[in-house]
Amino acid sequence: MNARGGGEAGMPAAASPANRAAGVGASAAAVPGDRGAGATAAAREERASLGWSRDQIARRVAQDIPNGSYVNLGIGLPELVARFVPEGRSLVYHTENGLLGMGPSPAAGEGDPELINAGKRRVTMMPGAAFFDQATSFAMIRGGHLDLSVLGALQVARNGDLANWSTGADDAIPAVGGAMDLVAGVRRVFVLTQHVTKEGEPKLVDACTYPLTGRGVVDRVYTDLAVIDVTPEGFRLVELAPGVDFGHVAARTGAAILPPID
Amino acid sequence: MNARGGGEAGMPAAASPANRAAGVGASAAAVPGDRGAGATAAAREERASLGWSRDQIARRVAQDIPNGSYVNLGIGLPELVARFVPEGRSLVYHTENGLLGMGPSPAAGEGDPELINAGKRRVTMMPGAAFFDQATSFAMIRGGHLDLSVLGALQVARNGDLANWSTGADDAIPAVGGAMDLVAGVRRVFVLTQHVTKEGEPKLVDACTYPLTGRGVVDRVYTDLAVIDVTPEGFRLVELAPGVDFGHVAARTGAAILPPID
Amino acid sequence: MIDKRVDGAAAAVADIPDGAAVMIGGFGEAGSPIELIHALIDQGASRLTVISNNTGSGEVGLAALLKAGRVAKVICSFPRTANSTVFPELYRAGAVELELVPQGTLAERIRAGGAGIPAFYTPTAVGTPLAEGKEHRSFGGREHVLERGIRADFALIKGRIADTHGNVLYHRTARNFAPPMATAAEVTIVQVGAVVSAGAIDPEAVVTPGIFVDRVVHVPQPLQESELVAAGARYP
Amino acid sequence: MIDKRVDGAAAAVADIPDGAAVMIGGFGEAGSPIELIHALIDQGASRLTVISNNTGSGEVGLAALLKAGRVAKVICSFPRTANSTVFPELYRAGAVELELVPQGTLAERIRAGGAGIPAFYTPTAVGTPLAEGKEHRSFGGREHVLERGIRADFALIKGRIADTHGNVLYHRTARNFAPPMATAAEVTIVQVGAVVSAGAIDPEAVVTPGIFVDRVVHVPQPLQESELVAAGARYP
Repeated sequence: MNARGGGEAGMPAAASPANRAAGVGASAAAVPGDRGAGATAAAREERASLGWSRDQIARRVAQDIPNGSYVNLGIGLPELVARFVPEGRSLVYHTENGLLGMGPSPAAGEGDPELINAGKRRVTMMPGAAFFDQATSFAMIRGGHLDLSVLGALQVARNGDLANWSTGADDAIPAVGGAMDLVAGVRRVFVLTQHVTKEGEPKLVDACTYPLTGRGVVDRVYTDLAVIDVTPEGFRLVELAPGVDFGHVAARTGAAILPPID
Repeated sequence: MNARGGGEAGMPAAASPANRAAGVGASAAAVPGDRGAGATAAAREERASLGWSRDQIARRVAQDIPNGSYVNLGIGLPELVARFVPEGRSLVYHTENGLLGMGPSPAAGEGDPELINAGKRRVTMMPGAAFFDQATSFAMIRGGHLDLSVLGALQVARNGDLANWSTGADDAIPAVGGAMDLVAGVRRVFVLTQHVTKEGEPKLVDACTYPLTGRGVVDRVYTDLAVIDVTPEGFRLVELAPGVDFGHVAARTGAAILPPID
Repeated sequence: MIDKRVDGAAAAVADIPDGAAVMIGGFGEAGSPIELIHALIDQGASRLTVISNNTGSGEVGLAALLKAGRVAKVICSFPRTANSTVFPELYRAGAVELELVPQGTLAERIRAGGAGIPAFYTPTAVGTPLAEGKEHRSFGGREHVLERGIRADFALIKGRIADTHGNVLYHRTARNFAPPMATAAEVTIVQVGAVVSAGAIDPEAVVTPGIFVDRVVHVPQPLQESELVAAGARYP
Repeated sequence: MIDKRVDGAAAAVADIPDGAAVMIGGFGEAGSPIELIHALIDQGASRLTVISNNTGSGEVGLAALLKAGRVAKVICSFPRTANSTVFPELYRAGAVELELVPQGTLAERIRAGGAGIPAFYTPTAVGTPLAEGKEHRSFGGREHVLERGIRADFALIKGRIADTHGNVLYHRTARNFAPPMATAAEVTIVQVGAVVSAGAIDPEAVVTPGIFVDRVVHVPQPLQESELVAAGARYP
């Protein structure tokens, strides 16, 4: 703690990859990802039957969030996590448009058009909530005050690089929102995503081909097939979804993946 | 206005000497200041009888503050200005420790020890007041939102340099407070001071010998003897106190002083 | 008596010139000052630079200002939403310039502009296309980029209540960009649902102190963008 | 249930180690967290770096912490006041180091530290001894100096009311440095006159959101520095 005492840096040390509590095991056989057309078709077919459903992935993420955490849930799939907080835990949800203590969606047709989340959908507020402006909201994010950000992904690279804002297509309207701020500032970044794209392409890759959101920012990835840590040695399996084996995950991962440590 | 539109600078142009509304007249005979011992003794004797009293200087300053101005009054002599706001004008006083809409002192022994001004004296608040933190308060100052700062001085130089925080003495406890922020950020800076020190030394000088508070920051000086503008040509007399003549002021000024323009 | 009330949105925006830089509050529809934007459309100023988090939806409010061809450039973090078609069409046609800024960097640049900070270093966007061409520097062993403060000629924002001094309270997540924008413009114009006399707002609860506000416009029943869009409304 | 209450000032400051950097709120006596400072004196931590606008008066509160020899360095804008003798004596004796910072630069450095901004440029102090040795750079034709964000291990602040989530309201000009300091410390400890349950504070009126606060200590009748000094009090 004293290393930062009176220090001049002002940056949250926890946001750097070096501070991740990543297991460092002996090197293991790396299984190269299979990106061929055959694997693509197979993946598409199996996704309906194998692995976790969207809700199940969200539930699995929720298990890993400590009691009392301040959490920002990205738009879309990550929003599901809020439904599965284990009994007895209290979390405080931050939405970067200016609210701490965000509650669930109101009933359809109800709510306030000026009480919305970052996805511009109506939400509610919990006891102990607070409103604040954008400069303050992103001071929370950039200043390392949030414990966890759960985001979607287009691609995650084995070094923790994340691409989740643009496919770089020529006719795309570029739009970034708060994603780059979240990955730069929040202490831990979880990615919640399908393991492969709709076309069966791996989303976990050696190096991102899409424009980056941040470099070396992802701590852990939750997919329909597995929970996978980003470690200094690259991807390392933490847990397999029921009925999924290591080879299955490895074949659908576009980079080497290490087996669990123990 | 468009020169700053979408600009990148972020700084109030009005705080720079180039923007002062200073008259530019033909050069006039400069009268060098007399800093000899004889003048010192004379000055000490005359101060009691000649020129404006402290209240009169404060009243003279108040005449020059436009209606609706946001004003920060320095600790000590400048605080008197608030007593003399002309009928029909409304000013809003800012105290940098976190209050806009500061009102007069409460009756002796009354007030709130946590409702104080920058001089750490108890004050009151006016209708329409607002409290805010130090970062916000100095954002107001640095961001050019205040119209006027009235400050005391140890020395003012002919180029607008101000020294008002330290005599540079070896055994002094250095303390600066908000003075450097005020002169760097507030749109106009008036100095309210006795024309000479208790020892009869000029406070308006060619170049400050004390450590600076800011470079080229003073717009106008109000003393017991005169009102004097700081212009690109140096000090220029605006107005003499009753019974004081130009030569009297010039003899007590440690730099050339130009006569009024008209 | 200090009284910053202006009689109507038209009067409030009357002096916004062609080519002005205008900050417009709001995140999505929350906090969007639709009446002020519509008055600006009526007023006719063109070649504007608009600084705003989004680009509006449907063909009302900010989207209508764009549709009317008044905006030369947008500085923005997220210029598309579910019902946003105007900006994408203009952008693809090359009719409007876009400076894309991460949302937190946008907020901080505006805050810096208002606070007299000409530039600051941030870790956001390092290693991404949005940091390309920017100065980099390492602090504490971590790369940062240099970002500049932004100021504008005008800010158009929406509040819930203001007093005659211009002290403003907001409504829930409609607060968003309004407080920093109020500090960063030469002229800040706020539309509010209610105007009260000085002294009626608790000094402890003031969000935007009056020093940051120049004009207060009373708009008692503000339009809501999503309702207008659902009704297929267009402006003008 | 989130509940940040800690039972008493002693428990709240128990883990502040020797050599810690500690931000202490207050401008003069307004906002000075005297009970937390006295608990820190009792606790015994030494070689502290204190970041605070002043250095206290008399021989209570911050002045007493200095008098007890616990402070190695002070980062401060104004280390003397009417009744301030402890710091001047220590400073003249070479027993304490002083980093003098203009008040607005101090506030902004703390705000930057809490906001993840490692450094920023400011016009304040250019041309003065306090800018000597610092990096200079011109923006818009004007010189600025580069200043660094400051963080601390602990912040000790005083509020009026907090809820169990750590949302804080302040009392008048006692607010001063508390909100930025709350954001810039690893552990922020607030003493408040009243603690209420979550939901009892209007979310629109919250000044310091609970995310910035780690420990809430109930001090129902806080001591007032000027009264103690007038009574000739000393601590311990």
